[in-house]
Amino acid sequence: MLEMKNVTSIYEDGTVALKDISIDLSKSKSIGIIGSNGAGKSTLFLNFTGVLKPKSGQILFRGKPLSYSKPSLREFRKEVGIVFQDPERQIFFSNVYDDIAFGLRNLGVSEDEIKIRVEDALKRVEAAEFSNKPVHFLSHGQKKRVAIAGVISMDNKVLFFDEPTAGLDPLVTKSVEDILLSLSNKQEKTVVVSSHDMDLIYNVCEYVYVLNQGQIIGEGKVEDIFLKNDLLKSSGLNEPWLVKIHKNLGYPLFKNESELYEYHNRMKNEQKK
Amino acid sequence: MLEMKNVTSIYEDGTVALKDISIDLSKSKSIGIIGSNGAGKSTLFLNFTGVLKPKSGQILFRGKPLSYSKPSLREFRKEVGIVFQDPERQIFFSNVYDDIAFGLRNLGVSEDEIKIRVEDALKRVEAAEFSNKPVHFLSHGQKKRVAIAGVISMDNKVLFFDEPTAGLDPLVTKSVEDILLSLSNKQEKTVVVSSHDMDLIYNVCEYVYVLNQGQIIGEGKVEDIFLKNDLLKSSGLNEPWLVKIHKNLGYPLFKNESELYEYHNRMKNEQKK
Amino acid sequence: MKKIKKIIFVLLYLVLLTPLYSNGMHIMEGFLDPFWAGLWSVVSLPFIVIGFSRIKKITDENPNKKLLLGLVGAFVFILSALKLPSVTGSTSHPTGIGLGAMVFGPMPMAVIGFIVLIFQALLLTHGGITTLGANVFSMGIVGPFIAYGIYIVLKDKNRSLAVFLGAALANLGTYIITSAQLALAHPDSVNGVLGSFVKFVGIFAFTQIPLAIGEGILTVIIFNMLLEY
Amino acid sequence: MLIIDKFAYTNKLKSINPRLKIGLSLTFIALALINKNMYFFIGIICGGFYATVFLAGIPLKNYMKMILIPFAFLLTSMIAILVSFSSDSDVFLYSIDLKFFYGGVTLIGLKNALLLFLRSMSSLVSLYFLTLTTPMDQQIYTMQKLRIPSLFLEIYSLIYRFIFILLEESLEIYRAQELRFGYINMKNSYLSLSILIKTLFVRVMRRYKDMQIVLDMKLFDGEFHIGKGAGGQENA
Repeated sequence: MLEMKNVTSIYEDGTVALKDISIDLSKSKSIGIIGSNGAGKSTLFLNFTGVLKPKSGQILFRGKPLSYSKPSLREFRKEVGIVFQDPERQIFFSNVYDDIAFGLRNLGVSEDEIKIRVEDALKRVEAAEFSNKPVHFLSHGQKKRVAIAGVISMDNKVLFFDEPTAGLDPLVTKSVEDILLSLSNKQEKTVVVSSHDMDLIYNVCEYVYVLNQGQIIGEGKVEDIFLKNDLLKSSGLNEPWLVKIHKNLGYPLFKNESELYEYHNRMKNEQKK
Repeated sequence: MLEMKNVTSIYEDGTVALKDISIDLSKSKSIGIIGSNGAGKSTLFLNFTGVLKPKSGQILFRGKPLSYSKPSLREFRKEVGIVFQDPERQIFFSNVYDDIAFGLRNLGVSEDEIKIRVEDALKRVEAAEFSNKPVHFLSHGQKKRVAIAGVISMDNKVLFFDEPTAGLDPLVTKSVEDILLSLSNKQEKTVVVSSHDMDLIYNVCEYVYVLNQGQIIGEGKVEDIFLKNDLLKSSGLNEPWLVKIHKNLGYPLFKNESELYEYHNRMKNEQKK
Repeated sequence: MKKIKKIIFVLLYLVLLTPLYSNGMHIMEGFLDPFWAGLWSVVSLPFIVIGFSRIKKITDENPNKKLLLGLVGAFVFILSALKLPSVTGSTSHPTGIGLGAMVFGPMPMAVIGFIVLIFQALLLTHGGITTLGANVFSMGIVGPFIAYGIYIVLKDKNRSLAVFLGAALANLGTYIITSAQLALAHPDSVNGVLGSFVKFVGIFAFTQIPLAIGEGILTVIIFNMLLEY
Repeated sequence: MLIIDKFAYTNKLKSINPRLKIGLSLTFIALALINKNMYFFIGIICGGFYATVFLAGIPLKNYMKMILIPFAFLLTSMIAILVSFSSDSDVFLYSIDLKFFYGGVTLIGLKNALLLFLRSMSSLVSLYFLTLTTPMDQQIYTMQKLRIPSLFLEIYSLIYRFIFILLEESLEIYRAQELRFGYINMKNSYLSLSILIKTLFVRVMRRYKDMQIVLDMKLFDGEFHIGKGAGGQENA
């Protein structure tokens, strides 16, 4: 549905930010973009959402090159949303409800419909209990969830998440993980996540692109990518711990920890017999 | 050397931020403070550094209660420093050298002495190679290291780090870990770290306090604390992965991954025999 | 990019020209009787109305500018809550209402000043609702105009001096206008309005003159810093 | 952070109809302005005090601290109004000889000062009742009902939202400077404060740039829709 073909992006000062990048988001419903600080992940997202126009190459949306005229960008963005890292830069209203409703009101959706969708979004990010507090009383994790709700209320087809768990505690991180999983599995959205948290990427994504100094230096299923030692090393990344114990302790590769524990218990029981 | 005794801290509006907290920083050279978003970690640090004055209880410095007069705070802060989470809010100059020298210049240290100390700090955070780039060209990870250098150039005895690795990629996280370890092991500093990254706490800290809703609900050696399931659960935290495989797969508890792999290889070789 | 840099530069410029007023110079709630409260509101009203229509024009052309006005307004409010180190030990109030006058024109800044003064009255209790008109006139209109005028006249001769005088005299101008407003509302029982004016000018001089100088110095430092940037 | 705002959202009268709270406060401020009767002033002060401290539950200590905020202005002005100068000592109730003229207190001056003091206190107490019991979103909602132009309210609401962001930022920058001895003498205080303002300003401009992108992504149609429907306004 959304694809990037041979995109090169250049900063105003002439530095090459992205070099000849091709990414096809139809490869999976949950895609991870990993790379070190400054590898170009944010610039990539800005190109994908039509905020920046590539120097060369194309963004293809439903097979057609993206047009950068205002009306077509507007249509495009009804389908594509992004949650940025810092919630303080995406919340414009002191009132949680008004903020989540903002995008819908811009589209002229009726207030009745808005009410349903805002309340649904609040429920999905588990924000209902603090939704009538003013935003400046909320904690960082709560603001983050409001920002996410503001985007998922739009019911876009493709959702980008830039560092969705940075600065969040383990509990809130887990709840964000759950939101991402349910968006891609149950809601049929395409979810694209960039993160430094390899465990998050491993838990949430199926397909991964590795970005290094503005170039894609590897792509593949998440289980395959994290087995490539050289690739990870040269891009300054590390392995999720489930991969570590696979590589170093000889366990099969599991997608989540409960599978691992089940396997372990099964093996133990078998040995007993 | 620095100790908090029965400290209760109350916000202006009457909300209790910290309740009857006692923490003795002489328990170890590397101390971790863990707890969920909003548990009170930042308020704790501000009380420890004399920025906030507790409602009741005391901060003891070298056995004497901290005095909040300007001159004594000034002496106190020559011994105690803090690195805040967001480097952008603690770097004030566009020139790296000037920024690191800021504190020393305020104290009226001679420029010759400043030069020695700034260069030493730059070396310790491995920032020498980018020290003459303007700050706004630096990556987030590099800025973080400049912020750390600005504090360690003061040669304080006690150093507080608030979320030192938030938003950093795995490689820079590792280098910050190394800085923290070398400060506490080689430089004989007392390092106090608050973080949501349990792996970081496990790798870097010896002794840990668990903060929940403004109260200390557990303390102990890092290996012991992370074995207490109920404690972690009630404070919204999780285990470092080395603890997970100890608990669930029956491995001995190792302090770092290389020890684990060594053990594994030794066992394998023994089995072969 | 060049254009953005220019706008930033111009904005910075105005931060520098931003008059700082002492906390003590906000006329408090209830301090003016209905006649004077009304009169100063009427005097300030045209500036607000014209300013508002300018803002409307600006934001009709580019609605994103609403965001900028919001940010600048909040910035001005924050400056007003910062404490200025002062010789007399008292704390002062940099109210950066002049900020942005060059981008938006001085008139729209009267509206921003107006809103900031409402927030100061409601969130900080500096000033009041009934004295809003008088405070807007002295701080949101006269101050910025003096700063702006002096700067424009002197900047080609000596930039630092222009900045220093612009900031310091705007501060002094505000203080004199406020004193006049107080004197008119509360004439001296023996010497009338003039006597009262002399007393208010005299008594507030203790804090205002050092503050005006302090503000001038601060503004010059920031100005040079922003030029470097 | 801003204590008045905090209490407005947490006080016991929070969910009372805002039009009632605002109407009452403004009425009393207006009455205080036209009134000259001392007992009426004392009545407003006592009533406002009772309503704010006992009905709304604002802690007495915080309340008294807030009352003292405008006192620097009030006391300085009172002195200016109270004391007069004249070459004739007969006009004064009490005077001292200052060689060239007399300085003293006249009966009218005393009466004026006392009335002014009571009037300011009455208005202040009424204003506090409003600000301490009425959350800002209720205030904005009420202004909307009063047909204040929406452009004005949009900018007003945005400023209100951003105040808290910038306040936290400036506080953090200040603390980082203070802990590195940025405010230990006059000279470096000026330098540090300038740096703080510069840093904040640069960050404000960056924020503007970033937020415009978000506006685009949220399909901004030119209007910040405030307090249109449900949510937060149910009790308004």
